[in-house]
Amino acid sequence: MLAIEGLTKRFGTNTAVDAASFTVDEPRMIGIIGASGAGKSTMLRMINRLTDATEGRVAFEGRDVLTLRGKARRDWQSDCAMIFQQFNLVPRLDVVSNVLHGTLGRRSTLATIFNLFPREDIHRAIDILARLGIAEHAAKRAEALSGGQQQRVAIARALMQEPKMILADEPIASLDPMNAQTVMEALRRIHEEDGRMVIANLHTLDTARRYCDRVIGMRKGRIVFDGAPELLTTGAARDIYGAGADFSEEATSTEIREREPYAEAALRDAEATV
Amino acid sequence: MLAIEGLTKRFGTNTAVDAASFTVDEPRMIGIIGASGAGKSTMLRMINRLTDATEGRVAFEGRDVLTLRGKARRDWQSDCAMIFQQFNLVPRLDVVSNVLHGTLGRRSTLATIFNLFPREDIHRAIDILARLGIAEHAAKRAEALSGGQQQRVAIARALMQEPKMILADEPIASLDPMNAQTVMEALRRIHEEDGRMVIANLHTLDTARRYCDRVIGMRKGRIVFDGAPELLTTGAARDIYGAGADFSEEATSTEIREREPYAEAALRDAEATV
Amino acid sequence: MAYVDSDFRAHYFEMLRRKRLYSGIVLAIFVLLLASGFLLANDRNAGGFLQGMPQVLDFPADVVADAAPKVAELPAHLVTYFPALLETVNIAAVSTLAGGVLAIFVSLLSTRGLARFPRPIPVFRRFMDLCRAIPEIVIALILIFVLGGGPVPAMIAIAFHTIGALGKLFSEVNENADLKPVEGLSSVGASWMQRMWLGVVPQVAPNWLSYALLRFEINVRASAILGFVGAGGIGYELKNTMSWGQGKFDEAAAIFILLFLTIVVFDQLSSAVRNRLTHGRAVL
Amino acid sequence: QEIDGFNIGILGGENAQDRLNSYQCLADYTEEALGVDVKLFAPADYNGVIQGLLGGTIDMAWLGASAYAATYLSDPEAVEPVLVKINLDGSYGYHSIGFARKDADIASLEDMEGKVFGFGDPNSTSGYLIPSIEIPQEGDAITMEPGDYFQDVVFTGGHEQTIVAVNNGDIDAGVTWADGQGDWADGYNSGALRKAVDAGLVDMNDMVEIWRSKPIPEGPVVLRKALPDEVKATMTELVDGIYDRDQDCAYNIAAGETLGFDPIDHDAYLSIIEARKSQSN
Amino acid sequence: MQGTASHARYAAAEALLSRKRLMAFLVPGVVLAYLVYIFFAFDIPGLAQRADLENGRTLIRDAYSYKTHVTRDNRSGDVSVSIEGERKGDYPEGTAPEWVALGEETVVTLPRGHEVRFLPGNALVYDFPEGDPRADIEARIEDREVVTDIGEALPDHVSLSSSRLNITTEAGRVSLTNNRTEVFRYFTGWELFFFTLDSPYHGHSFWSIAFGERIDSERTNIAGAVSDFWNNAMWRHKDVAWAIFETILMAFLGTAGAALIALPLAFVAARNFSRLWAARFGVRRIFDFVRGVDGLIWTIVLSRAFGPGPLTGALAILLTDTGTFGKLFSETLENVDSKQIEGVQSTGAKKLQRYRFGVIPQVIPVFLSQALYMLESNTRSATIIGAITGGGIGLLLTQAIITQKDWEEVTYYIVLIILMVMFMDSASSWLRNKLIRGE
Ligand SMILES: Nc1ncnc2c1ncn2[C@@H]1O[C@H](COP(=O)(O)OP(=O)(O)OP(=O)(O)O)[C@@H](O)[C@H]1O
Ligand SMILES: Nc1ncnc2c1ncn2[C@@H]1O[C@H](COP(=O)(O)OP(=O)(O)OP(=O)(O)O)[C@@H](O)[C@H]1O
Ligand SMILES: [Mg+2]
Ligand SMILES: [Mg+2]
Repeated sequence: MLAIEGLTKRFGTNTAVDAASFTVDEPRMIGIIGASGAGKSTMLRMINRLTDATEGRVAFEGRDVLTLRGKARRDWQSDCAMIFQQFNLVPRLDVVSNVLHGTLGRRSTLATIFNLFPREDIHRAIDILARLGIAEHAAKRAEALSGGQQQRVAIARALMQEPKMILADEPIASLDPMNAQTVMEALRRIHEEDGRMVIANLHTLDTARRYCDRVIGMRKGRIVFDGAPELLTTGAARDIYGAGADFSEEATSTEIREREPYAEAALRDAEATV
Repeated sequence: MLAIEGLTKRFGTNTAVDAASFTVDEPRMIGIIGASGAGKSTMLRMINRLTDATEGRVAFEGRDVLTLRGKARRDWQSDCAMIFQQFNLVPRLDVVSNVLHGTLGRRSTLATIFNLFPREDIHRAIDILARLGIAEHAAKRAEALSGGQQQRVAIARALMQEPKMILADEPIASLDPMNAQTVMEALRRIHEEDGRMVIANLHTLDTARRYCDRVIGMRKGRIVFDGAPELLTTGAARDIYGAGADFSEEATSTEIREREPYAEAALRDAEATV
Repeated sequence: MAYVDSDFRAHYFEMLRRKRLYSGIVLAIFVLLLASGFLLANDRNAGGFLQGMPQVLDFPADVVADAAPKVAELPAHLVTYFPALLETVNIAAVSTLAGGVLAIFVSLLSTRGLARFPRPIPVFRRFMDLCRAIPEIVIALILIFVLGGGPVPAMIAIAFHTIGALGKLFSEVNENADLKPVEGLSSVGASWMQRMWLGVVPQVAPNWLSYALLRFEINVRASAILGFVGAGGIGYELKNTMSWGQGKFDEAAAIFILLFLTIVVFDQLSSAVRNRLTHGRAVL
Repeated sequence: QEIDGFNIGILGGENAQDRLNSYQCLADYTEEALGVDVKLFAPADYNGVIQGLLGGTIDMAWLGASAYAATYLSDPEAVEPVLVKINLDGSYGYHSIGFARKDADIASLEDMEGKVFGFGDPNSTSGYLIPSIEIPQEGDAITMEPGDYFQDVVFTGGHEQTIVAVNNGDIDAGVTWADGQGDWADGYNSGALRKAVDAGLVDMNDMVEIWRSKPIPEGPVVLRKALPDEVKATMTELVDGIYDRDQDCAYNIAAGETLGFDPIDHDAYLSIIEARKSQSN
Repeated sequence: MQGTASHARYAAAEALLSRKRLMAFLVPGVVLAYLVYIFFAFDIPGLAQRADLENGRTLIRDAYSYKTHVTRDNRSGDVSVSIEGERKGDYPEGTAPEWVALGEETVVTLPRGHEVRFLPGNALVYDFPEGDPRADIEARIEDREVVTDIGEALPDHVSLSSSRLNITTEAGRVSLTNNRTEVFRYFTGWELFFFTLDSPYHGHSFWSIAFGERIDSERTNIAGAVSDFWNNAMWRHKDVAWAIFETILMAFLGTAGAALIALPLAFVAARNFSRLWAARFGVRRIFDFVRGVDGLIWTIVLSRAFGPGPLTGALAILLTDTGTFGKLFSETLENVDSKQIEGVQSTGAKKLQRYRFGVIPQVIPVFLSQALYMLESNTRSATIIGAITGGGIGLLLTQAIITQKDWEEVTYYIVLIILMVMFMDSASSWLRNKLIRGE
């Protein structure tokens, strides 16, 4: 249903995404991993048409995504929801309004400007919020919520779009582990219950392994790994992160275990001086 | 040399420091720990005379600190340097000028107003900066420095005062672990090499244990612990932080080791759902 | 550790010397400009500063001397001139409103990252500069020539200036707006208007409103002044009574009191509202 | 008694810079006669000059009769009138002329009922003071209260503005000054209308005269009373003799054809002062 | 999930959104109602009828064109040519531009084949070109009356009374009265902008002045040209330059003076620096007062004491701005970062030293930037204040507008004012960057 061929993006001389190709035949939960700057965000942004591609083709159920213009392009964006690392909600607006923004692509500009959202949309928004367990915050301002709650509002907005596909750009990178888990679980549940395709950029191997059906690894703009999470050995990870033999998986983990030796060293120093 | 007796500070009905008493006989490095709002900052500020005490006595080498007025009080402040969590430097002035502020208490108002500091003071300021390893930044503006460097400038300003005692109010709370270590080591070295007394508010047990000769624990304005770091058992820490039986030392640690069990639990959950 | 690279010292002293020199020069130039400018202005003036100082209060004294015995008529004058005051305030309000709305569009169109069309950004910016540079009185006088006297020329003139002044402030606010919500809205397929209205306006509206209130206060003053050149309102009345002099100072005093109170009231009102907007709960 | 400078105030009517240029000859003669620095000032309206005279920063000016009255009423000790301009026929009066557009079908004040009437500057004798007193005497129904007989009564700000406003149809009729001699088509021999015609601002064929005041005494050249007597004498003599000395300069200063200046004193303006008092609150 | 709880939530969300919807309609509704009120209060419908587009057209035409007068004095019969009919634009006696043929019968050629001839006996003929449907016009003065060959029905382009004839066509304008016969021909451009007719450099190109042979034997070309340009009697570049300078001078003196006066007073008015409630209240009310009375009114008040001139304008700006700065500065002082002061205080610094090192370094850049911002805005105020009493470019501009004839000068002044304000704007932001970013 999604076919990407030779997708390329160049910023000046810097090639952010370099002839990436892959196809997805049925709704899957896909994780994209790679070091910072590997081109993960750029790829998702091109698929959603937030950024224009330099070359290549993206086809979704027969639609030639990259050539869409104007209304057709906005329709595509409304079919292809996007979730961001920083949530990208309107912080000063209440939660329901933020969720209702998911329908903007479909409603007339004038009506939305005067806040004329149909009643059933409002009900649906509440239902979605309830499903994500944050219905009681519906009337609060988005900025008053915790990070994990805000990300769930963003997911609610995405669901409101009734999208065929959800793109998530490092959805848990700014969350603490507790919230990260809630959010990843929500995404997984949506994938399973609604059968929507989910493509998520992730920055830790363990998250990708835990939640995804398929993992794509990128390095310097190229796809260097594509397979089931079980195939993601330490060797494969080394290739993706371009690390040497001293690579240890923890270097990409959110758990900051590596600080321990340091603290011990400091203690030894301190004892030496005392 | 320092004797504190029944020191009390009330803000309205709220008693920030409640009849605190302790004595220090020889220059020591002392850590004060306690939960937020325990009254640590207020205590140091009373000793430096930045805040007036409500009751009690502070005696330092025979001086009755709390009754000092005018010149005598300023002399005391110049003998008793203070280091702040937010560094409290003048960000737009260059590093040397900031360090030279340490001499304000001793120099004539007129000369200093016109920025006329004696040449030997400037030399000494640069020497101190060199000792703290930041002489190359001497001509930069303070705001251009990193947090750890700024805190070292603050320490340099304190040393410039040639104080008998250095008070440090959470000197490393706004620093990352790397910088925190540098700053704590600098304080420790000053204590050891110059034999100056150092009293530091700290918000983590391990830092206090690592660097201090003696630890004072405060809770709700009262001193509830006073002893060698080795005596600071988990039980004692529980008393200080007012935690229940589920208290684990990591809750106050800067090292985020406690997240591990949590992540593991998440993994188990995730496996269950998939 | 005892070793200190003497370079640092030399470097620092060099910097100290240069800084002292520069600030000395700047200070000297400033003092020189101020002194010579003052002497020049003093010389070109009909009356000198020193001779004039003792007489500073003569004019107010005249006004009071003329108005005081007729203080009983003051309330009547206040009533007489109230409609003119209303006109002045209306001029300010309409021009702030119209200029503010246009400023919103121009500022959005000239902010990088928000502009509908990125290319003409410099055009819109120059346009704002131009609007700001032309004093209201110039536009008002020309429009009075074409449109005849009355409030409309003043309104257009002030609105024109307001576009420039508010446009600049607004676009500074816009530049600090967080683009993430806008991107979020783009990703759902929102149009430009929707992105601006739902993504940008909620963020910046309190600041816009605060600046617009400040401008309104300034515009009340500006519209009173334009009355001096025939644009109607309280300024026109004030000028006529003031220049009549002895004999109508009681009316002048009444108008002055009205005008002054209005300015103070709006000043206080707008700073109270602005304080609430920036510190307290926002209204949107 | 010494003076260290002499300031001459000039009233409106032209481009500020043109005014300064017209008076430059007088400034030069004065400098020569007094041996001190002479400065010319051209404030935007009557009030600027009046304030200067009252405050003692302006030493000499040629005022309108009403402006003199205003100065006198504010401070009788401030200035004294010394000279007055003489017309070509030897008189020293002029008229306030009410006029309207010919195509507006207004021939007299009767036709003005319900129309807009315009004054010039409130400190002008012919542009406000005299007509505001004499026009209501023309008919029982006529008052100067806006919205009463006239639909509205406005101040245009000055003679030029009144002429332009009538010509443009902004107001239906207005008043301005003229000597009332010579042809209407030329805008008379001198006065604001003549200047407007000379400047190509109006075509007198489009205008009609609808009212004319009784003769108004020409405004005086005044000197500050506090000036040393010999300075006053020198300046009086200088201006008095300017027509014989330099006709061009006299033309420039007098804003038109003139026979020069003659002495005058305060008594000539008593009626104007009374008129002004009656218009004050 | 379908239960009372979710119904309550639906209701709450709907209520929230209908509240927002109400606001979304209410605010524009109120604004609209207000605008409708204004529409009638300001009599906008009547505006269209009051507006005189002809005036607008004259203005625009005059802004980029000038007229040359060819005048015959009907008493003496002398013909003179002058630009804009001003004495300083006179062609020297007996000379004329090439489109005027002086002689027994003076022929004035107008564009598009129109022609006017002055005949002896105070008569004139207006010749329309071949093929023009309008009939030629002949007129003369007889017994102090205008006599013409035009019949009863006056064509549109003619205005006639017994004492005056006016012909206005697209080619020019002619008037005939007892005293004078005049022809006006319009040209594009600002004539005599560089040199007046009496200057030897008039009509020479820039190139020939800069590099050509010496034109006036007395002076070098450059010096002569610069001096003639500078002293141009028509455009008066020297006076205009002085007026601009005077305007900037007023703004500078007013702003700098106000900043210096407001600086100490602001400390008295700031809550965190002044213990005396009464002093604080008093100073604040003084600030409000001088600010509330506008600069313009101060100009009138001060003109009694100081008379007209730039000093009066500068003092008026100074008074108003003392209020503005006082308010701004004291607000800045109330927002100072107390950490820095505390840092200095903890070393045992005296009060003065605390101000010097804890307060001054953080507020000076803010004050400076506020003052520089006001400098630019005061340049505009100085223009306006000058227009009313003080002097400077504002006076020149308003007087030129009020007399309503020299629109090209008005245009010139407006361009200069815009350039001046823009210059002050960029100068002040340059200074801001220089003084605040880099020391
Ligand atoms: N707007 C842009 N202009 C220029 N270069 C860009 C732009 N956006 C991204 N790049 C460059 O493209 C490359 C890929 O960036 P991208 O953000 O896609 O990486 P990423 O894998 O998402 O990394 P991260 O984990 O840091 O988000 C980087 O080198 C980046 O500097
Ligand atoms: N200026 C003040 N006015 C009123 N109450 C104050 C003031 N300063 C401190 N307090 C109160 O005194 C108590 C002790 O505060 P203090 O800052 O000394 O605690 P702390 O131990 O330093 O805490 P933290 O770790 O948060 O810095 C708190 O309850 C605080 O709210
Ligand atoms: Mg990314
Ligand atoms: Mg604290």
